[in-house]
Amino acid sequence: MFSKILIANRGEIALRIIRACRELGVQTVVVYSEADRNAAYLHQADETICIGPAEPAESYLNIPRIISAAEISNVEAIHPGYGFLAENAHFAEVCQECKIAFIGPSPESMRLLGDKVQARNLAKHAKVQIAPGSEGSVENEEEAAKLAEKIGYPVIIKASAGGGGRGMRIAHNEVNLRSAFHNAQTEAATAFKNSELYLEKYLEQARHVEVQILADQAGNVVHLWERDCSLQRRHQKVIEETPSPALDNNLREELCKAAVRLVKAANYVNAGTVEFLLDKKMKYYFSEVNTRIQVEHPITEMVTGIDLLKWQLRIAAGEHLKLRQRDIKQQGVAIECRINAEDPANGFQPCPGRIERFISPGGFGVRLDTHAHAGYVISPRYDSLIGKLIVHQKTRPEAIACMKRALQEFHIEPIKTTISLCLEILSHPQFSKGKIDTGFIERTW
Amino acid sequence: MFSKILIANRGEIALRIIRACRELGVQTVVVYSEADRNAAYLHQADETICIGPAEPAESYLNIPRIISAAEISNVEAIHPGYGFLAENAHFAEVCQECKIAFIGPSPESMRLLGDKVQARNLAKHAKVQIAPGSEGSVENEEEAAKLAEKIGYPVIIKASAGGGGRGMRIAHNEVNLRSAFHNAQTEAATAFKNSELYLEKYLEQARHVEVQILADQAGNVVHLWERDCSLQRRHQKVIEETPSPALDNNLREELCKAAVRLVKAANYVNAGTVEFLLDKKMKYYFSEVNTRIQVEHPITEMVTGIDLLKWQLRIAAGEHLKLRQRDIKQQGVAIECRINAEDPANGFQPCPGRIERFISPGGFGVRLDTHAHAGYVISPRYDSLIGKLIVHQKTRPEAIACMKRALQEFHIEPIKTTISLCLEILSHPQFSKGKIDTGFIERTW
Amino acid sequence: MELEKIKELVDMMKANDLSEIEIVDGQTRIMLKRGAGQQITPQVLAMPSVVSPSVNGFIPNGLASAETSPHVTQTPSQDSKQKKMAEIVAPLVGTIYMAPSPSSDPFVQVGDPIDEDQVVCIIEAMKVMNEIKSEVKGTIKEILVKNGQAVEYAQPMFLVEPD
Amino acid sequence: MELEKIKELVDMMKANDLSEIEIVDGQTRIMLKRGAGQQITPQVLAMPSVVSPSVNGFIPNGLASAETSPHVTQTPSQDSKQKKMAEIVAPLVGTIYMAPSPSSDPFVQVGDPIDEDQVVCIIEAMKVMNEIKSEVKGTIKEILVKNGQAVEYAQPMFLVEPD
Repeated sequence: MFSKILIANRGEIALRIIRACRELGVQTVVVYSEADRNAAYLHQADETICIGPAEPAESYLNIPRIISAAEISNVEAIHPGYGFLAENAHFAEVCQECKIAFIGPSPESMRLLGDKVQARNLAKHAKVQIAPGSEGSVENEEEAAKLAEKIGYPVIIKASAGGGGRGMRIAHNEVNLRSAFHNAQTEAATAFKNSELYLEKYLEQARHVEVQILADQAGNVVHLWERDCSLQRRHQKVIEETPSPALDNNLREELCKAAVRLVKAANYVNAGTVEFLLDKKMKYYFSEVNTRIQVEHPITEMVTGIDLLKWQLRIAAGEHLKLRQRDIKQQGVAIECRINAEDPANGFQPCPGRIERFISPGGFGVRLDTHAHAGYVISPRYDSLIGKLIVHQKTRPEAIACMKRALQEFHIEPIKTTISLCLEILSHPQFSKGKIDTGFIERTW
Repeated sequence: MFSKILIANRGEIALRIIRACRELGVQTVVVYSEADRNAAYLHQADETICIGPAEPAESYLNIPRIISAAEISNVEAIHPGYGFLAENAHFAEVCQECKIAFIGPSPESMRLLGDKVQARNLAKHAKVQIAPGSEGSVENEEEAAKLAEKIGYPVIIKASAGGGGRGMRIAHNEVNLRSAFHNAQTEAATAFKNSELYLEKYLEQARHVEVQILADQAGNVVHLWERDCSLQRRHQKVIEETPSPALDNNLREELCKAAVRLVKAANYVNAGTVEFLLDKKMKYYFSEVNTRIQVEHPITEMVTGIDLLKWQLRIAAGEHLKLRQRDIKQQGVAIECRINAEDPANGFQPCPGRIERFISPGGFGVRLDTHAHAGYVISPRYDSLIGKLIVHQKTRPEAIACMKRALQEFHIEPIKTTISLCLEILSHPQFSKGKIDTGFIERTW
Repeated sequence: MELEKIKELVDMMKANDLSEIEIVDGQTRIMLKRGAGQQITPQVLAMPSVVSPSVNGFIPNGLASAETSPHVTQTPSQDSKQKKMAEIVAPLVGTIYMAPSPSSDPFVQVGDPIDEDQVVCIIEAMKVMNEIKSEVKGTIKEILVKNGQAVEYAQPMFLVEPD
Repeated sequence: MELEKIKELVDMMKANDLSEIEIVDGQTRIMLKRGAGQQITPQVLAMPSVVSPSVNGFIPNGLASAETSPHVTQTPSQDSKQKKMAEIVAPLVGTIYMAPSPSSDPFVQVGDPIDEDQVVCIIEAMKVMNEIKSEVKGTIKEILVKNGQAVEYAQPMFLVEPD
């Protein structure tokens, strides 16, 4: 195991990584921007290094500054968390060149899976179903229109280098398509410096189901079952749960095995997530691979009892997976609610500011991952996630009841949060029935 | 299930009961004294009723006021928590007369097990080993001296009606014994209005191991394995863990079966705990039965996945145990640290006052049961327990590592707490080895 | 303490960016706070009082200070800007009855003069009828509870203008 | 209690930037606080400066305000009660070298006059040697770092008395 690593992230995920390190006896160096100077989680690190001002480009996204911090603190590895540089293959490469282990996959598999067109081809190769769509990239409007006619509307145009919903457009007819194509191209060029687009059949009222993977350097791969992340608002996940209430055991097995095939084909190492879309007829299609730890990883930890962060570190340090697939069980049901500093009554506007009152839920079956506390100041500079509330119970109705009472206990003042929205969703009859899809929140609220 | 119950307690256990009720859909009425008027946990109740001033005798110990509150709020049952009236058979009787279910055992079995001499006899009957000692009560110094000579020093004198270390004396020789007998008698008479004493062999460097029991009204009894509560300071538990590192599987089975025999003999109903002392040669002796939920119940919940509070409510409402003994497994290791507002550097003086800064630990494997938060005022009127920090991990070394990092994250200011003491204990090599006994803390700190 | 003076103090605070003023002068205490998100709280305008005053129902954040059974309490009620009022509060939890029997007249009504030790209501607790007596002499100004209602400990029941 | 007296006290507070006054005189007690409840924060005793001053190392609770790479900053250092000091802070994370090579003399020493744009040290980051230049003209009063030491962003390195 490493004796000292650097954490190139902030907030709750930085704290999550510190926790795993402390429990493994690994020393931590945490870099921070001036906006985070007074954050309490920094006290949990063995060392902290200020690397720049608040702007991400000059701190959390600044590779030279982070590498320099790693060099002066003499660490053996860097954990990128999620967001920021976590899926930046160039950063992983620089780490490699500097003889610092990157706690994540190789730059090669990040590049391969980061290119959506290549990833689609890989999936096809690994006999994983993909949505009908373009073979490779689509050159122009004409080609797009022809293809859309063939596979049938609605279709979705995506950027090959895309992510986070940018460079993405849905078209319901040819007129739509032509303008959408043009806009998506411009957006992709701006956002990713790569205007390459591809086209897929758009699945309406689909569910988002993803499979957690762990793969070691010796080529051993296991899955840790699925997470259902269908509750989204503008492509942002709001509530996640596992097991997915939509899958039966056969489909669950099939999906998880497909995910394993795919990451094996990519020579993938470390933790990763294979995302699928599930249509109304329970047909699943490969969507993309996230080559990092996910925000919602705790629900998988709760039902499997396996600490994913510790395994990320162990794998990067060269340890082999000691987990056998048949020993990895889904026990009970786990749900996560993302608590964002946003005002649901006001178009989900971010609500930065000082937290004056913070009463957190606890007790049996409740886990809280947060770096916030009374007195913490939420920076307007970064994303609005201030905590993840996770529950674990034997059955889904018990988990829902437990989450409701935990949300009711959770008081954060005076800033507005998504606690109230989460409570409404959990109380909705469609949610109790498990009958939701990625459009549910936007249709209902 | 009940539709509405009254909670006749305060602080963390009141909140624990509210949580179970909310998850079961049971309405709660929580009584409080004026000292607790502003406590945040009261907001979680459906109704609250102020029953008197701060002094326990005029509020939490005042039976007429509590019953009156139960009557005006029209509840079906009362949960007494622990402490206060929880082991008061008279209170259980008054509830019965008022047609309010008492969430706990019958007054008869409380009386039977509350009398230590009777409980010893019952244990003998049920073929549960008891420490060598007097058959019944010991009348006078002469009789005590004769008996002590026979069983060998050191001996311990206890009050038949005793509890909490009062009316208890250890004697290493006859001179000791004679003065101890006199003092214990006076103390017992004052504390319990009953001067009856009995005498037992005193076990040096013993471990305190207790077995959790659930028994329904149909006579079904299961055990939920043991808890090791050997880490004590002046008979007050400090850290508890399960499984006990001292037991092998045979002894564990034997102990648990003995506990089941005993509570069956007492016609016991609801949750209860059978306490044993384990001597250096791994011989166990029945010590006493606690006829209530224990402070340290969460560690049992963590390893078994069974919510004890919910079962207390179900049993009192007449439901039968659906748990089969063979399905109740100890999975992993759980440890609890009691966080008291006491200053370990200053003779464990209580530290009441306002909490200005409260940063609580969280993350994988961590459970926190507390009613405290930034802004909470700790009353000097009540016991100093402000929270219970519980961890659950696969192995004991992992549980210890997790507890240490959680304690290090826990910041409560400006009041002093036992967090620092717990950290020292967890870092002690004797603790890592599991080689501790009830005298360990007092010998070491 | 004339309101005029307080007004002037407040103006002074505003004009000079003061956040707090506290003035104690013999029996009089004035405390003013301003700004920082907190509102102006002219909390205690207490006058010398015959009965030990407590602050039931108006306890600020923190511990309740009243630890003895408070039976009558001074209150800075909005309805009584001119004259100070006393409260008769419930000394125990239970059901309140305003008359000795369902068919009788109530013990007291608004406007009635009351003497010390005069019964003002009955509180039933555990089937026992407890007669509640006033500890203050004065006039009933307001009745805050209804017949048959549940009352909790220290709940205000009557507002009395002391003689 | 004359209001006049209080007014005078308030003026005195304002004129002298006092944040709190408490006067106890027998039965009388006056307490006045000024300015948002916070403590006295003589944060910026800043003198006119050529370079944009920032408050690195003296950031109060909350968000850092400095968002541009701060190179020189005014500081109310204890060692400089008389004259105001400027700080030269590290513009990037790395290892500091006080001389162009191990065998050379240091770029600057205490007492040396320095010019704007004069190199004061080198910071190595990712194998690149970055020459760090002063943005202030004055005299080196104190060197706060040692050769070969690691520095973080915005860490003060030199105290300079500006001309």
